[in-house]
Amino acid sequence: MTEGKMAGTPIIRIKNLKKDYKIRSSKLGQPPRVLHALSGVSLDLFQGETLGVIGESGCGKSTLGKCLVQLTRPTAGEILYNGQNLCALSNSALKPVRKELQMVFQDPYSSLDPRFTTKAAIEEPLIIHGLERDSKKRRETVLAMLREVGLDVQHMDRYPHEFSGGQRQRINVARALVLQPKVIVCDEPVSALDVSVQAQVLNLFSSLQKRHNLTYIFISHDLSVIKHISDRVAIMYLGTVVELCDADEIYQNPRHPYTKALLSAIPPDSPFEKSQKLTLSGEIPSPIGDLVGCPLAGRCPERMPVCSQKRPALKEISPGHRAACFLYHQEEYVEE
Amino acid sequence: MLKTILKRLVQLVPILFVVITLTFVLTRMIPGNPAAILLGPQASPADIARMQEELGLNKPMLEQYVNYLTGISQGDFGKSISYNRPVLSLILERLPATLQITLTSMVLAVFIGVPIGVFSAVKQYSAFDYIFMILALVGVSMPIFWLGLMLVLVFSVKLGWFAVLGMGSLQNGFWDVVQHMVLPVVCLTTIPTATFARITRSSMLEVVNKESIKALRARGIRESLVIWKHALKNALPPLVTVIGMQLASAFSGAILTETIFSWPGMGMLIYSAVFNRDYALIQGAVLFIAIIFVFVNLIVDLIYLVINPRVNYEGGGGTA
Amino acid sequence: MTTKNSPPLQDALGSAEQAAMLKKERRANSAWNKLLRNKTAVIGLVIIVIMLILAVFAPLIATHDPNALAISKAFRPPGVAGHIFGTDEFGRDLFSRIVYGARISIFVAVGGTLVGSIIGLLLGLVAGYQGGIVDSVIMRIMDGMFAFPFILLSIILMTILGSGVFNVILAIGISNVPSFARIVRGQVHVVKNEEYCTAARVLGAGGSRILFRHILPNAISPTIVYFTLNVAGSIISEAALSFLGLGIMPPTASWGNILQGGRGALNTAPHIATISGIFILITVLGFNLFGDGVRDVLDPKMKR
Amino acid sequence: GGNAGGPAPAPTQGATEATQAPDAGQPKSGGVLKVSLPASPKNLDPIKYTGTYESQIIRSVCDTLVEYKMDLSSIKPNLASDWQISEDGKEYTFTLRQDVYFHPGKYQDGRQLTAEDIKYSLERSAKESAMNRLDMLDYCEVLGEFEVKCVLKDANAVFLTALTDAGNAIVPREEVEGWGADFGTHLVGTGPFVLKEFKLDQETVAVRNDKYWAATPLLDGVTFMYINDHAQAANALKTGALNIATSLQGEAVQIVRDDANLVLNETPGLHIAYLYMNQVNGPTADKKVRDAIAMAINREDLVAGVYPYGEAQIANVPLPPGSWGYDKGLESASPAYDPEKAKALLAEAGYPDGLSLKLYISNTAFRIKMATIVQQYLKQNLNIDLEINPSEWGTFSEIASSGNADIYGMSWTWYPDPFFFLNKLFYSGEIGALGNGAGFKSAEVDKLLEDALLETDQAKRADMYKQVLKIVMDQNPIFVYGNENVTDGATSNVQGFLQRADNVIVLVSDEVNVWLS
Amino acid sequence: MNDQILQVNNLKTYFFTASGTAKAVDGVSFTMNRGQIMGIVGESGSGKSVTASSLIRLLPKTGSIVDGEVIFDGHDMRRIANRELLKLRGSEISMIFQDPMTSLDPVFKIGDQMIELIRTHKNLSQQEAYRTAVEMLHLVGIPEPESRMNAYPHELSGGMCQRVIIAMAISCQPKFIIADEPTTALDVTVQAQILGLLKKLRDEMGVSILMITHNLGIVWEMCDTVMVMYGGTTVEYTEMAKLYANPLHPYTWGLLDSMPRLSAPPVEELKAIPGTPPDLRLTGGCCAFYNRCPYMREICAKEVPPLLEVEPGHLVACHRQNGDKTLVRGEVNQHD
Ligand SMILES: Nc1ncnc2c1ncn2[C@@H]1O[C@H](COP(=O)(O)OP(=O)(O)OP(=O)(O)O)[C@@H](O)[C@H]1O
Ligand SMILES: Nc1ncnc2c1ncn2[C@@H]1O[C@H](COP(=O)(O)OP(=O)(O)OP(=O)(O)O)[C@@H](O)[C@H]1O
Ligand SMILES: [Mg+2]
Ligand SMILES: [Mg+2]
Repeated sequence: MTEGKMAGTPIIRIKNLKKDYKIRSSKLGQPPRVLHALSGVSLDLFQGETLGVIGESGCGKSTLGKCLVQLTRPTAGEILYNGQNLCALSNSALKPVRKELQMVFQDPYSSLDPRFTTKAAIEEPLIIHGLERDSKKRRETVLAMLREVGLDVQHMDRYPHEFSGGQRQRINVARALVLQPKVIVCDEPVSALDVSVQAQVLNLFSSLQKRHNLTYIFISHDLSVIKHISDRVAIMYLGTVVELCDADEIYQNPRHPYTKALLSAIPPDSPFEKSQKLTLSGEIPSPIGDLVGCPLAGRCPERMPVCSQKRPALKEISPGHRAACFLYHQEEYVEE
Repeated sequence: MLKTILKRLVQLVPILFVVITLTFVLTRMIPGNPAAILLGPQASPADIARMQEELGLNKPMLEQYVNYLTGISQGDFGKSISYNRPVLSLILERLPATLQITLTSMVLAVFIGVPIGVFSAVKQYSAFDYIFMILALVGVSMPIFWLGLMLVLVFSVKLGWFAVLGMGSLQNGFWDVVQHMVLPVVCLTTIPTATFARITRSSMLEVVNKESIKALRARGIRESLVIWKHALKNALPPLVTVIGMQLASAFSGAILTETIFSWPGMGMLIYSAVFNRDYALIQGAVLFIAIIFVFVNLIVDLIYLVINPRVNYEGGGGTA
Repeated sequence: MTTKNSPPLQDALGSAEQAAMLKKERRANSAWNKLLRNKTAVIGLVIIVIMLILAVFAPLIATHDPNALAISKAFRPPGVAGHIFGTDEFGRDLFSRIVYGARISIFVAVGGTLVGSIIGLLLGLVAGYQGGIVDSVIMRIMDGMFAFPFILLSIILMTILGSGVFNVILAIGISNVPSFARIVRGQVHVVKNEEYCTAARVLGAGGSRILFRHILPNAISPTIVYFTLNVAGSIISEAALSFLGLGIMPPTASWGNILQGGRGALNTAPHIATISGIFILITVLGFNLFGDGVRDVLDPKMKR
Repeated sequence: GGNAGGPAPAPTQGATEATQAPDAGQPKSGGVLKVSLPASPKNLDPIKYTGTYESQIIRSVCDTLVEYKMDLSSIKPNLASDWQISEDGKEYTFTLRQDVYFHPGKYQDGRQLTAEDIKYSLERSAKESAMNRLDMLDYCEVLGEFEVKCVLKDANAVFLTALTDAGNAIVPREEVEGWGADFGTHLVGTGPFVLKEFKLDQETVAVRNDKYWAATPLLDGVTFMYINDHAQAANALKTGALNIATSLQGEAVQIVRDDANLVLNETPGLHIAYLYMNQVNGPTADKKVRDAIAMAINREDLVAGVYPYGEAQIANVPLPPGSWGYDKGLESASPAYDPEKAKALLAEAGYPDGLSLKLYISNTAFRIKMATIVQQYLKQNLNIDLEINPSEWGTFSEIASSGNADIYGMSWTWYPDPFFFLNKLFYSGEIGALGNGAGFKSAEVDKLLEDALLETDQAKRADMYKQVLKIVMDQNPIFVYGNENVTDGATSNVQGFLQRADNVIVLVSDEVNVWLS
Repeated sequence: MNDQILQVNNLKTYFFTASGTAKAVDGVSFTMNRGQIMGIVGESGSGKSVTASSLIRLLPKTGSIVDGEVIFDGHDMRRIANRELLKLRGSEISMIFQDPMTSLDPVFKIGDQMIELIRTHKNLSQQEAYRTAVEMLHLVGIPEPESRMNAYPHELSGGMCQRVIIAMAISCQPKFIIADEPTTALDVTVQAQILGLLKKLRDEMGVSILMITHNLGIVWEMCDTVMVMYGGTTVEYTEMAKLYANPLHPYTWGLLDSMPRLSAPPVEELKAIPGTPPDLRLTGGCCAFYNRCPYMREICAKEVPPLLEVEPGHLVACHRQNGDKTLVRGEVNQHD
C-alpha cells in the first residue's frame, strides 16, 4: 500500500530545517547559548500517507511539528507547501494555509479551552475563517463533524471536563477536521490515553484518513503505535533524522545503531519473548551548544574515529531506506 | 545573581523616571498655592505673589520640571518649603524612626501571622481555622485610630504600662524606648499579621495537596517536618512577595499611626507635606519610597532564588 | 463508531440512572452549588445580601429622616427615645444614618473596585499578552503608581478631583488599578502558555480573539477573588478618606463619615464609632468570607 | 461625664488664673514643664515663623520691645522701658533697659543688648520677612547705646501692636549671620529660657536663663512637644507625660474637664467664626437675602452643634470680646433667629421657593460640622439648597479671596487691636485678599478705618471702631456665630499659669512665673 | 505462611463526595510472597492507585477504607497506630509514584531529601547518612553521585529523577516496594533501564514489588503474578504466564486485544473495547463490566460476580466463568 501513496510529488517538502533557541545564561557576562532543537531536517511528505516520527524525549519532535504548522518560525530552512515557502509568509498570508494544515496535541484536556462547550470549540475555526456565517447551518456542520468522530448531539453542550480522555481527543480531532485540512500534525495524540481508549482513537485516525485522504505526521514515542499507524517512519535523535524508511522495514531491518537500541528497549509482546537488550551507555548529550560529529558518537557501540569528527548525512542506503550513519556511507557528511 | 541585581538596578531608572514625572505632574495638579498656605489667612495677595517668586513657583512648568530632574541627577532632591531644609536630609532624618517601628512590626507580623496561617491551613475548616481567620479579618478591618486610642486608654492611662506617645530616647534607658514603641508597633502589626496569616493559609492549602507532599508522607517523614519544613518552604513565594509589598508600603502606611502617636517618621512627614503643598517634599518622599519599593522587590527576587531554585529570574515575569 | 458489538440496551450502569447521576454531578459541580455548599461563602453571601437589602430598602427600613437635626438630642446612647442605635453629634438618628450609609459605602466600594478592576484588567491583559516593550512601559507605570502610598494617591486624586461620590469612586478606583493590573498580568502569563491558546493559533485565531475569548475568561478568576477582597478594602479606604475630610459630602451619610464623626466622641458617645465600626467590620467580613469561598470554588483542586 | 449639650458657662474675660491647688504652698524652684503644641514648629527664626505654635517657643526664648499686658487691655514696656511718639505719629523713640543680656551662643558670649540690636532686628523683619509683620517701618536710627528711633513710612497706630509680635523679637546679629539658614533651629535671644535642643517634629528643649532680666524663672526648663492628636494630648496629661496641653479641641476638652486631677483653663479667644456672604455677585448681594439667611439660622444650636464640648461662645459681632474695640451694645444688632420673618424676607427678595447657594469651607472638622448644620437650617426654613464645598486650605483660600463664592465660612484671629479684624475684613483695600473676599465696600467705613489708623489715642480709636462696627452690622454682610475659647489643659501641679486671650503662652515675665508643685 | 508478605482481603475504599459515594476500590483481594513481583493492570480510573495508597493508608481526606483487611508482614494496616505506620512507611514499605518530577520536593536538594529520609528511619549520623545516600545513588546508576547530591530536582532529567526516587525507596532496605506506573513518564530507553534496576533489586535483595502499569509489555517482562482490575474490583488474579496463556475474563481479553503488537502482522483496525468505563458511584450492584461485555447475561446486570478460584491459582470474577465455565472466547453473544 505504501508504494501507491508515495507516487507523485510530495505535498510538503522540508528542506534543511533548523530551529535554534537562545538560552540566556544565568551567569553574568556569559553570552547566551544556543539550543539546537532542530539541526537540519529534510523530509518529504506525500499525499495520503502517514509519516511516523519517533525519538527520545527532547529530540525535537514537537518542534518539527510546530514548525510545520508555523507555530514557531524556524531559524533556517524551507517548508514548501504547494510550492509556497511557509516560512517566508506573513501571518496574514498564512491564514488561508492554516486551514489546510492542522494539528492535534498530546494532551487532549489542556488543548481544549475549559470554558468552551464542544460546540463552541468546534465551531470556533469556522467563525475565525468566516466559513459558515449562518449559526443554524454552523450547528449542523458541527453536528456532522461530531458524528464523524463518533460523538453525538448530546455531547454538543458539554464542557471538556465532562468527557473522558478518548472523547476529548475526539473533540480535538473534530476541531482540526472541521476546516477540511489536507495535512494534520498529530503530536503524541494517544500518549496520554489508556490502552483501550488509545485503540479507539487510533482506529478513528485510520478511518478518517481513508475517508478524507488525509496526510498525517504522527509523532509518538511508542514504537508499537507508530508501527500500527504509519506508512513510513522517521527516527529522530537530538534534532536530526537518523533513519527514514518504510514502517515494516524499520522493525525488520533497522540499520542505525540508535534505532536498534530503541527497538531492543521495547517491552516484549509476550512473556516468552526475552529480547536481548542493547543498552546505550552514557547520558544523552545536551542539545545546548555546538556539537561536533555524530550526535550518537558518545554512546554508540559501533563508534568509529570519524564519528566524533564529522556528522553523517541522511543518505539512501537501500531503495526507500535512508540512514545517517558512517557504517553505511563513509563520505557523505553535513557541512557545518 | 549578580546579573539580576544589576538588571534590577538598571530597571530602577525607568521606574524612578515614571515616579518623578508622575509626582511632579500630580503635585502640580493639586489646586492651591503653597505660598498662600505657607503665609496663612492674613497674607495679602502681594505677599503671596512675592513668596511665590521666592519659591520659584512662577517659573514655567517645564522649567521647574527640568530643574527638578537635573537636581535629582545630582543628588539634590530640592528644598522643602515648609521646613526650609533640604528634602534629602529631612527624609534621612525620619527614616530611622519609621524603620524602628515598621521593621519591628513586620518581624512580629511574620512570626505571628505565618504560624497562624500554617495552623489554619493544616486544620482547615476547624474551629481554630475559623476563629483565627475571622480574627484576621477583624484585624484588617479595624480602624487604626480606634485601636490606637483604645490601646492608649487601657495600657497607658489605666494601667500605665506603656507611654502614650512620642519616641522615648535611649538616654532614658532601653526600657523607655520599648515603652514608647509598644503601642504604635501593635497598631502597625495588626494589618500585616492578618494579611500574612491569610496569604500563608491559602498558599499552604495549595501546597499541601501537592504530589510531592504526599510523597513525603509516603516516605514516613514526620508530619511536623512535612508541614513546617517542606510545605512551608514550598508555600513561601507568594508570602515573600506580600511581605515585600507590605514592607514597602509600611513606610507610608504608618501615616495614621505616626500621627496618633506623634511618632516623628516618614508617615508624619508625608502627611504634613501633602497638607502644606510642599511639592519638593512630596516628590522626594514618594521617590524615596519608590526606591525602597524597587529595592525590596529586588531583595524579594533574591530571596526567591534562595527559596525556590526553579525560579527563572531571566524570564522577566513580575514577581509581586 | 468502531463499535461492533453494541452493548445490550437495558442496563443499570447506563442510560437513565447514569444520566441522572451525571446531571446530579453537574449540578453539584456547578459553581453556584459549590458556593452554596461552602459554609464560609454562604455566611459571606448572607451578610452581603443583608447589607444590600439595607442599602436598597433604606427608606423603608430607616426609622427617621437621616438628616434631620436635633442638636439638643445629640449623643443619645442606643435605645433611648426610639433611637435604636442612639443619636450622633447633631442628634440625628444613628440607625437611619447607618441604613442610608450602607448605600453610599457599598456603592463607593463596589464602584471603586469596578473602576480599578476594569482599567487594571485591560492594562494587565495587554501588558501580559504583548510582553516586551508594551509590558515594560505599562508595568513600570504601574510600579510607579504602586510607589505612591495608597492613601497619598487618593488624597492627591481627591484634592485634584474635588469631593463627591463619583470622585471618591474614581480616586479609589485609580488607586486600585496597579494591583489589579499586576494580578491580571501574572495570570495572563500563566494562561497564555496553555495549550488551548496555542491550539487557537493553529486554528488561525488572531491576537485579539485569543486575548478576549480564551485568555480573559480563563485569567479572570483570581481577579474575581481579588475583587471581593478589594471591595472590603475600599470600604475602609472610603472611611479613611472621610477621616481626612476628603470623602462624601454632608449631609449624606456614609459609614466612613459616621465613623469619622464618632472618632470625635470616643469617650462621651462611644456607640457612634463602635456601631459604624461594627457595620464596616461585618461587611468587610462578609466580602472576605465570600471572596474566600469563591476562591475555594474556583480552585479545581478543592474538591469539597 | 457631663452630656456636653450646650456651651460651658462663660469664663471671665481677659486673663484667667489657673485654679491653685489648696496645698500648693509656696512657689518653689525646679522641674521641667512639658507643654504640647498642636502642630509642629518648623522654623524658629522670628522673621520666618508662620504659625502660632512656633511663636510660643520664640516667646520663651526671645523678647519683644513692648508687650501686651496679660489682660490685653494695653501695651506695657518690655525690652523698652519707655517710648515717645512724635506729633505726626511717624517717629517712635524707645529707651531700652540696660540689664538685658543675650544667651551665650556659638557666635557671641552673652553680650549686652544695645540699640544696634533693635535696629538690626526690626529692620531685618521689615525688609526680609515674608510675613510682612512690620511693613509700616521705614528705618531705625540708633540715638545712643540704649536709645533707638523707629521711623514709619506713614503714621500707623498699630505699630506698637505689631512690635509685640514674636516675629519682631530681638535677636543678636552675630548669631543670625553666623548660623545663616540654620538660625531657624538655633534661635538665640534674651528670653527666660535658653534653647537647648530643637528636634524637628518631636520636641524643643529649653532651659532656664538664670540671668533673665524680668525674673529668675522658677522652672528648670520647658519642653515643647508636638502632639497632633487632641485626645492623645489629654491622655498624655492624664499620665503626667505632659503638664500643659495648649489649644485643646473637641472631646479632649471634655476629657480634661471631667478629670478631677486635671485643670481646664478656658478664656474667650481673639477669635470669631463667621459666614461671609458675597456682597457683589449673586443673591446674597441683596441685603434681604442676607438678613433672611441670618434669621434662619439658630445660633445657639449652631454653636452647640459645632462645639458640643463648650469650646466656644455664641458671638454676633465681627470683633472678639477680648479686643478693646468690642461693643457689648451691638450684640443685639444682628438679626435674631426668626424663621417666619426670614421666609417672608426671602420671598420679598424674589425667592419665595428658595434658591441654591454654594458654601465654601476648608475641610476641617469644625467647618464641616458648621456647614452641615447651616445646610439643614437653610433647607428647612428657607428651602435653600446649600451646596457644601470643602477643600484644602490652599484651594479654599484661592476661591474665597477671588470673590466667586456665594458664601464662605472661616474664622479670623489676630492681635487685640481692632484694626487687625475690621481693616482686614471690611476695608475696601482688602478686597481680593482672604479677609474681604466677599467684597464689602463702604466709603464711610473706609474713611473711619483710615482715620483710626492715624490716631494714636486708644480711647478715640475705640470709638471709631465702634462706629465702624455699627455701620457694618447695619449692612449685615457677615454672619458671626462663634467665638472660640482659648482652651488649655494642665495637670494640677502647674502653678501660677495665666492664660491670655490671644493664646500666647507666657511662662515667665514681670507678671507671671510658672512653677511646679 | 511466613513466605507471605502481604495479604489483601476484600479491600474497599470509598470516596465520599458531594455527588455521591465513589467506590474507587470495591472488593480487591490478592496475596504476595516475599521476593515476588506482582503487576496490577487495568484501565485508567479502575482503582489501581487508590488500592496502592490504601495499603499504606495514604488517602485524601474525602476517602477512607470502609471494609476489608490488609495484613502486611504481620501488621494489620487498618488498625495500626499512626506512629507505627509512619515507621513502616519509607522503611519497610516504599512507594514510587508515577510522575518523578512531582514526587520530589522541588525546593530542597536531593541530597538533603535523601539524608532526611534516611535519618528519619535509621539512627545514623549526618555523615553516615550522607554516605548511605551517595551509595544508594551509585547503586541506581547515577554518575557522579557526590555532585548530584547538591542538585535540585529540576536540574535532573526525568529518568534521573526517577532513579533518585528509587534510590530513596531502597535506601532503608524496605521489604516491599509499591511502584505506581514508575515508567509512564519516561521514554523507552530510560524505561528499560529503570525496569532493569527494579528487577535487580528483587533478585539481589529479595524485595517484593507491587507494580502498577498500563503496559502489558512491562508485565510480561517483569511480573510473577498479575491482578487485572476493572471498575474498582479484582476481575482476574493469577500467575503471569497463566494470564498470558489462558486469560479468562472478558475484560482481560479486550485489554489484550487493544494493544498494538509489534510482532503481530499489521492489522487495519485494533480491537478496542467499546463504550466507556462505569461511573464508580453506580457500581456495586452488578458486574461493573457488563455494559461493555459482549458476552453478558441477565445475571450480570443483577449480581456482583464473586472472585472465585476457577482453576488452581487462577481467580476470576465473572458469572460465566464460574463453575462450569460456559464462556468461550470469541463466541457470538446469543443474548436476546
Ligand atoms: N520555547 C523553547 N525555548 C527553549 N527551548 C525549547 C523551547 N521549546 C523546546 N525547546 C527545547 O528544544 C528541544 C526539543 O524540544 P521538543 O519539544 O521538540 O522535544 P520533543 O521531541 O517533542 O520531546 P517530548 O517527547 O518530550 O515531547 C528540547 O531540548 C527542548 O528543551
Ligand atoms: N480524592 C478523590 N476523590 C474522589 N474520587 C477519587 C479521588 N481519587 C481518586 N478518585 C477516583 O477513584 C477512581 C480510581 O482512581 P485511581 O487513581 O486509583 O485510578 P487508576 O487506576 O490509578 O488510574 P490511572 O491509570 O489513570 O492512574 C477514579 O475513578 C477516580 O476518579
Ligand atoms: Mg513533544
Ligand atoms: Mg493511577
